[in-house]
Order: sequence, then structure tokens, then C-alpha cells
Amino acid sequence: MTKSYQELPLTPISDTPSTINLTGFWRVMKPVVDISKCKKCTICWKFCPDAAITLVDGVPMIDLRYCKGCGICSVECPSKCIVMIKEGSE
Amino acid sequence: MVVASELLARAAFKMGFEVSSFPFFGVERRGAPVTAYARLDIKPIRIKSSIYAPDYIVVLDNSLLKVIDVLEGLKPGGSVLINYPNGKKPEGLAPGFKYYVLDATSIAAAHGIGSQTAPIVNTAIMGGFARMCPSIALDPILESIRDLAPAKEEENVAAAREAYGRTTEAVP
Amino acid sequence: MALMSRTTIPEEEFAYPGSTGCPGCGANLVMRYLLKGLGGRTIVSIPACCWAVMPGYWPSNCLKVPLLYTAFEVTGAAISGLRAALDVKGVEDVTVVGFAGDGGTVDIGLQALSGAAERRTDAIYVMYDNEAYMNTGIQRSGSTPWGAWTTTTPVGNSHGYKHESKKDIMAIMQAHKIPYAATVSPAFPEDFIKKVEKAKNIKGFRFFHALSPCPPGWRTNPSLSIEVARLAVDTRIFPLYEIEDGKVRITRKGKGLPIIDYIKVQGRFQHLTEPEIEEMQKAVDDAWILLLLKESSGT
Amino acid sequence: MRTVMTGNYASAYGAKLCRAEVIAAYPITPQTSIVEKLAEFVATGELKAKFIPVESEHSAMAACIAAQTAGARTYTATSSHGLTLMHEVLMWASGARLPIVMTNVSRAMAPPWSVWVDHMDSVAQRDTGWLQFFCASNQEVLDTIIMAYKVCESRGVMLPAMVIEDAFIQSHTSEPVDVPDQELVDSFLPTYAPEYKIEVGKPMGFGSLVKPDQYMEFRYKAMLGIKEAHDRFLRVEQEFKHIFGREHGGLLEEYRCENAEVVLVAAGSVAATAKDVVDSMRDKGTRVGLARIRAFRPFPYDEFKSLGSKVDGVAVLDRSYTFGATGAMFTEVKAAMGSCQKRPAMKNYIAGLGGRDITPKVLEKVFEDILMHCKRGEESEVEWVDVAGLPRRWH
Repeated sequence: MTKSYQELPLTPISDTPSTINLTGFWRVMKPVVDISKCKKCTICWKFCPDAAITLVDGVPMIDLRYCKGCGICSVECPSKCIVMIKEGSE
Repeated sequence: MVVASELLARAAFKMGFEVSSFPFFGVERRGAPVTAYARLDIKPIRIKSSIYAPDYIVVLDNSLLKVIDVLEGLKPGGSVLINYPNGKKPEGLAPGFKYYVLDATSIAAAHGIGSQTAPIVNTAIMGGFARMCPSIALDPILESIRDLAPAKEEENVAAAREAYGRTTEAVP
Repeated sequence: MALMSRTTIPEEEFAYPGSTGCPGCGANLVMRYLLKGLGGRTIVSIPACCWAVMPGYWPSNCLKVPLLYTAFEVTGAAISGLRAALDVKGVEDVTVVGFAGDGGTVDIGLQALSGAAERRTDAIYVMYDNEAYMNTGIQRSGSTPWGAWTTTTPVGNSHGYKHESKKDIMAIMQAHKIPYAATVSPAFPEDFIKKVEKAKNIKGFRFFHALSPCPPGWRTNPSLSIEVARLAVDTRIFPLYEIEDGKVRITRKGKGLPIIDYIKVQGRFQHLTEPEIEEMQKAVDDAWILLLLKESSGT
Repeated sequence: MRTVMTGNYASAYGAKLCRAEVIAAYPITPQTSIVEKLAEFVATGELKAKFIPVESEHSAMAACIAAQTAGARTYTATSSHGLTLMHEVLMWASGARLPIVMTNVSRAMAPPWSVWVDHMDSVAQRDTGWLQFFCASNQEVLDTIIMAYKVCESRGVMLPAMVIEDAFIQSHTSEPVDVPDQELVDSFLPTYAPEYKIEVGKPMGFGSLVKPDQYMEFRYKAMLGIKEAHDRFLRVEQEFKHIFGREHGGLLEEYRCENAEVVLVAAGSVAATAKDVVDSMRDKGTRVGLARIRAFRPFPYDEFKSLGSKVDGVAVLDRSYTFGATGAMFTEVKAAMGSCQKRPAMKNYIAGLGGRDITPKVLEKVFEDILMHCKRGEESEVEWVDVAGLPRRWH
């Protein structure tokens, strides 16, 4: 929605967290985590370019609203507990 | 040269004149001939163009007399002050003007201003100017020297004072 | 909470999800690790580059620190201005960061960078190096490696590719006699953040050269961004080292793998013939020996 | 305190009196004595500021932009090639709504190389969103810097300003200048306190990417800012007069334009000379006047429109040239007067490029020419003044 000029600051000052951008829509492949195999090494969290993984007791929670499906977590996971599947194939 | 015109402008300003002084706007390197100008008036000076018909001309380097027409544009009856070696009389001076001579180089050297081989004559010559020009007094010149001199204030003042006393009129 | 202690890098995040970087973008990780090392009292200046776009369209900001967007070539000047303003206002304990791409650093921004370094500007400059003008669509930069395809070094009948070697920005910075410079890689975040934490406590001009894999520009699978960055270190194409007060110290020797391992996973090198790869290997070997010599000689 | 100083020192004293906090500058003839003086003020502690000796004019402006965004009052000075090198970041400064004040010592562009005055450099920046003020005396230079900060920093404006001195004719000419007391300037110009600034703890991005659906609204706001600058300047100058006891004539200074048959439009130092010429011609019974452009941006359209309906002829002297068109000031004046009920005869005089002296004699001839032009009822035209090879003699 275009804002009226009266509503705008003088110059574009960005003050809204980028969580307004639901970049999960970009995804072609989707990560699926097999928690039973997870060794809680946190490597997937460490290497996520989008900060889309949070750790819950050391186990990754991938926020699919933002995950772009790059697959780095899947490649780097030493326990091979994250697999990439085609979006919408479940 | 630029300093000389600045000294004159400041001295005149101290005497209540409106002033404007400026160098010839060149890009010459050190040692090349330069020209500087000053305007004095009792009312504010607005004109910004160059000076083509001066009332007074000051020649700091007499070797220029042979090279260029230093009197160009001088108003009829105008006055010229020339830095010239003591005891020698400038030759070939055009009639119709008043001439003053002063050995500013020797005076500056005697007071240790600049080096012995290249004395700086700015301050001494302005002492002579106060002698030549009835509108300008010596004291404001000396005060301006004190304002502007980066070093050797009193030597410069003494040189100007001596120059004032040793400026003589030369008859063509 | 005991399980949390297993993370090998600081947990606090200074990046929000929702950045508009490409999938698998190395530059996202470079920023993420940098801010983990520096913390929240940081102001980042970003010129035209991928990172001018990645925080998202106005009013989106994917970072939890303030950003100053600037023209392409001015990062060195902008951080000088920020630092001067903070100093004059008496604001202390703020790290000023210039965060620019390789083109904005080694090409169009080199003058301002050199000026800021020469003036001993108290700031950290990070060059995230994706080895070409990626934001504009993969055109060669002075930081593009020899042999790489880009859209302005196309591969055709005359066998074009970049025939000039990559500018050695670390050597350029070393020549400025700055107190600290280091290379960092997103594949080694612990090494990365350790260097950042060290640099944070040094006063003066500090420089980071961060390799930043770019899946679209390097023609790599996005899932391999960490792997390819790791291979760059292990093949010694991109050695990890630091220069502290002029002294070189290699922080990770790498495995010394053949460079073919690094280049075979990247589409931008696929046209190279065996002799060309050998030539490239020789250049890498020579550079590595030179680096070892620099380290052992303390220069 | 009234003293004698050059236009460049007037600029430096102006910036000092305004307590500029960050000064970033790069030397260029004939601007150098401004930054030398400021560097000296900073070194001696007379001015509590940071001086950044940047490596180019482009960086000078970029550093000012960053510092101003962080809430510091900034100042820089440049000339000709330095100004045109800044072009990109000049636009950045205005788009970012930063009230930076800069002196430009207006100097010709090369080639041919020239260090002397003309307005090509300044005029070429007319679309950058900067307020542009031409000055006719060193006093005006100093006063305009003080007024410019006040105008630019007002909430409704928030745009940068360029205070223009003519190369050498002002930059290196010493004149009497009244340097006001610091306390008076402090009472006139409050500390810079912007609505937004970049600071830790506030994770805001300044100057981010805006989509086509929102870009124009930001531009519209900048336009409102410079529009507001027009009235704001007039009010600020009245306030200035109240405190300092002098003014310089608004955005368009009319000098003896009442009942004038023709007026000369000019900007910068030549307009000061022109006042003498107007006086001497008036003494001889010729009804002439001078309209001195102080603000080229915002351009005083309304003032010109009302002037246009009062006179028969208008001579516009441009000290620059817009290739493929007319002099830029002429273009504007003509546009402003185009809607006058009775349009005056108009002619454009291109003069004084690259430091060519514009003498009182030349200005007299311009007046005589425009008077003839009115009588002949000719359409507008452009004439280059004092060009060897052209038939007309101007001296």
C-alpha cells in the first residue's frame, strides 16, 4: 500500500524488522528434520545464512516462513538428519 | 607584493577608509612578477573589476622598469614609488608624473628581513608609501605591520619607519 | 540451558530472518558472524552492493543495528564522517563498520578506502568478496580471479575469461601499515568471530577480507556455499591469516588439496583446460609459499 | 568587530561562528585559504570540531553526509572541478535531507584550464536539490552562511545549501567585514537537533531502497522543502536583521528598480559593480535598475514575475552558458516573466567566462544595448559579450 507523502518521514528510514518479508515463498526445496537422528551439534543453526533456524534445547527449529531452501543445513549436518524434499511433495 | 597591498588596505581601514585589496589573480610560482591592487574610498566600495587607471603605483622590483610599462594607465599627475638603489637616479622617467625613490632593499637587509641575498621589502616600501601618499599616515601602516607580520614584528616596523624618513622625490 | 553451551559461536543474533539475499548467500553469513563478534553497539555503513538490497525494501531492515546506506565509492569517507561525528558528540564504545563488496572496495571505492586507512580512521572495514559485481549481474571486478567466467569476461570462440589476476587487497592494506587485517571465511565461523573480537579491541583502522560464496555468480549449488568456502581454504586459494602490526600469522593451514577440488564445483571455471588449471595451481602454490615466507620472516 | 578580510576568511569565520562540528575538505584553488583557516581554528582549539583531511571532494561531501546523519553540524568548501566531482553526492545530501552548508568558490571548468571566476560549476548543480546563494560582498558571504544554517535546519526545509563566492574577485579580495559576536550568533542559531539521526540502540536504516510505488512521495516532500525555503529565508533574514542590524535584500535584491525602464539581472560580484553603474547612469538621467539574484535555488519566480510587469526591458547577464540552450539564469527569468501581462523585451548576455573582467564600461554598454533592444522591439536573443572575432566592441 502506497503511503501518502504526509505519512512518510523526510527520507526513507527503515525501522521495521525484515520479518515482514516472508521469503519462505521463494523456496523450491524444503528441509525436513528427523529429530530422532539429531545430535544437537548446532551446525545447521550456525551455517544458516538467513538466521531462519532457532535452537530449542539444541534441536533445530526451521522457520519455514523465512527458510529459502538453500539446503546448506542439509549438506553440513554431520548426522544427515536434514533432507531436502521438493516443496509440496509431502 | 600581496602583503604590501594588504598592509595598505588595513592601514587605510584603520584611518576610517573603506578599502578593497586584491592580488592579480594569477597562478605564478614563487619569484615570478606579481601585481596587487588596492582601492580606498570614503564610501563603501562596490566595484569588483580590476584597476586600470590607478592614482598611485608602487614598484618593488626596479628590474621590471626595463621589461614592462609599469606606468600603464597611471592617471595624469599620478605618483610612482620605486624601490631603487641609493644614490642612483632612475633614468628615462616619463614626464607628467611625480616620482619617489627609496632603497627599500638595503633597509630591509639592514633590519634582517628576509635573507641578505633576497630581502623582503614589503614592509619597508609601505613606509615609503605613507611618505608619498598624503592620505595615508605612517602610524596605521606600522600598526598593520604588527597585525600581519608573522615574525620579526619590530624589525619590520623599524624598517618601515626608516623607509618613511628616507623616501625622496626624484625629478625626471 | 546446558545444551545451549554446545554452540561454538555467540548465540545472540543481530540479524532477522527475511533478508532478501539469494538462497545460500555467503554475504548474509559474513554479516551475521561479524555482528555476533561485534555486538549491538555497532553502526554499519553500506554502499551500493548486494547488501544495499538485502535488508529489504523500505521500511524493512534485517539487522538489529543502525545502517547508513551510501553511494558506491564512499565507504571509507562515510565511516570517517561517522567516527568524527561520534567523537565530536562524545559518544564512546561504538564500533563503526564499513561493509562493502569487492567492487566497492578494490575498484570504485579504493581511493576512499585508502584515504580512511591512511588517516588511521578508527573503524572496521569489511570487504565481502563475491569476486565480481554480483548485484548488477555478475560483471568482472578487480577482485575476480584469473580464469573465471563473468558476463563481461564471456567464454567464446577466442576462449575468453578473466585473463588478469585478482587484486591482492590484503597486501594493499598491509602497505597502509594498519594495525590489523585478516582474511575470514564463512566456513570457519569460530576463526572468523575470534578475529572480529580481537579487532574490536584494537584502535585505528582494521580490515577484513571475507570470502563470500555467491551461488548465482559462481554457478554453484546454493547448498554448497559452505563447502565451497571450505574448499577455498583447504586448496589454499583463500588462506586464512591475519596481519597484526605488520606481522603475518596464518590461522589455518588448510589441507593443501588440489585446486581442481575447488573449481570443479563451480560453473564459472568449467571452461578451463587442463594446462590452464595447472597454471592456476602453480599461481596458488607460489602465493602460498610467499605467504609462508611472510609468516616466517615476520613481515 | 569590523575588520578587513578576504571572502575566503569570511567563509571560514562564518563556519566557525556557526560552530560547525565536523569539517571535511579537500584543497582546490581558490578555496584553499578557507580550509587552511578552519584547520587552524581546529588546531588552536578556537573551534571545537573534527577536521577530516579527506582524499577528494567526493569524499569530503560523503564524510559530511555521514557525519550529519549522525547528528553533527557539518561544513565543507570547494570549487569548480571539486564541486562537479561531488555532483553525485550532492544529490545524496539533499535526498537524505541533510542541512549541510558548503561554500563554493565559483570557478570556470576546464578545458581550457582556468582558475578564474565564472558560474559554470555552480549553475551545473542547479538540479541537485541544494539551495544556492550567490553573494556580492564578503560581508554577505559570512552572513549568508549563518542564515543558511538557520534556513536549512528548520524542520520544514531540511536541505543543504551552497554559499557561492566568485573565484579571486571575492575569495582573495580583502574588504571590511563585520564579524558578529559569538553570543549573538548563538542566540540566532540554536544547536543542530534533527528529528532523526543514526545512533546505536536505534536499528534504523538511512536511505534504503524504495519501490516505484513510494519513490515519488519522498521526492514530493523534498520539493515541499525547497518551496518552504523561499519564505523561510525571507523570515530568517528579517530575524537576522533584527539581531545583527543588516540585511542583503531577500532572494532577489532590487536596486533602484522603481520606475526603471530596463533592469539588469545578474548574480555574484558583477552585481556589486553593477550598482555603481546604475548610480552613474541614473545620475545622467537614464532610468535603469539592477535585479540581483541572491537565491538561484529556490528561484525567486514570483519576485521576477512582479518585476517583469513593471519594466520595458530586461538584460540577463549569465556568467555561464548552457550549451544548446541559453544562459541558465536567462531561461529561468524568461520562464518567470512569461506569464506577465505585458512581457518586457529580454536579452541574454553571456559575459565574464573564465575570469574575463566585466568592467563598468561593459555593463554600461549592456544597459545601452538593452535600451536599444526595447526600442527596436526585438525578440529575445543571446549575445556573447566581449569575444574577440565578433563584430561588436565592448570597451
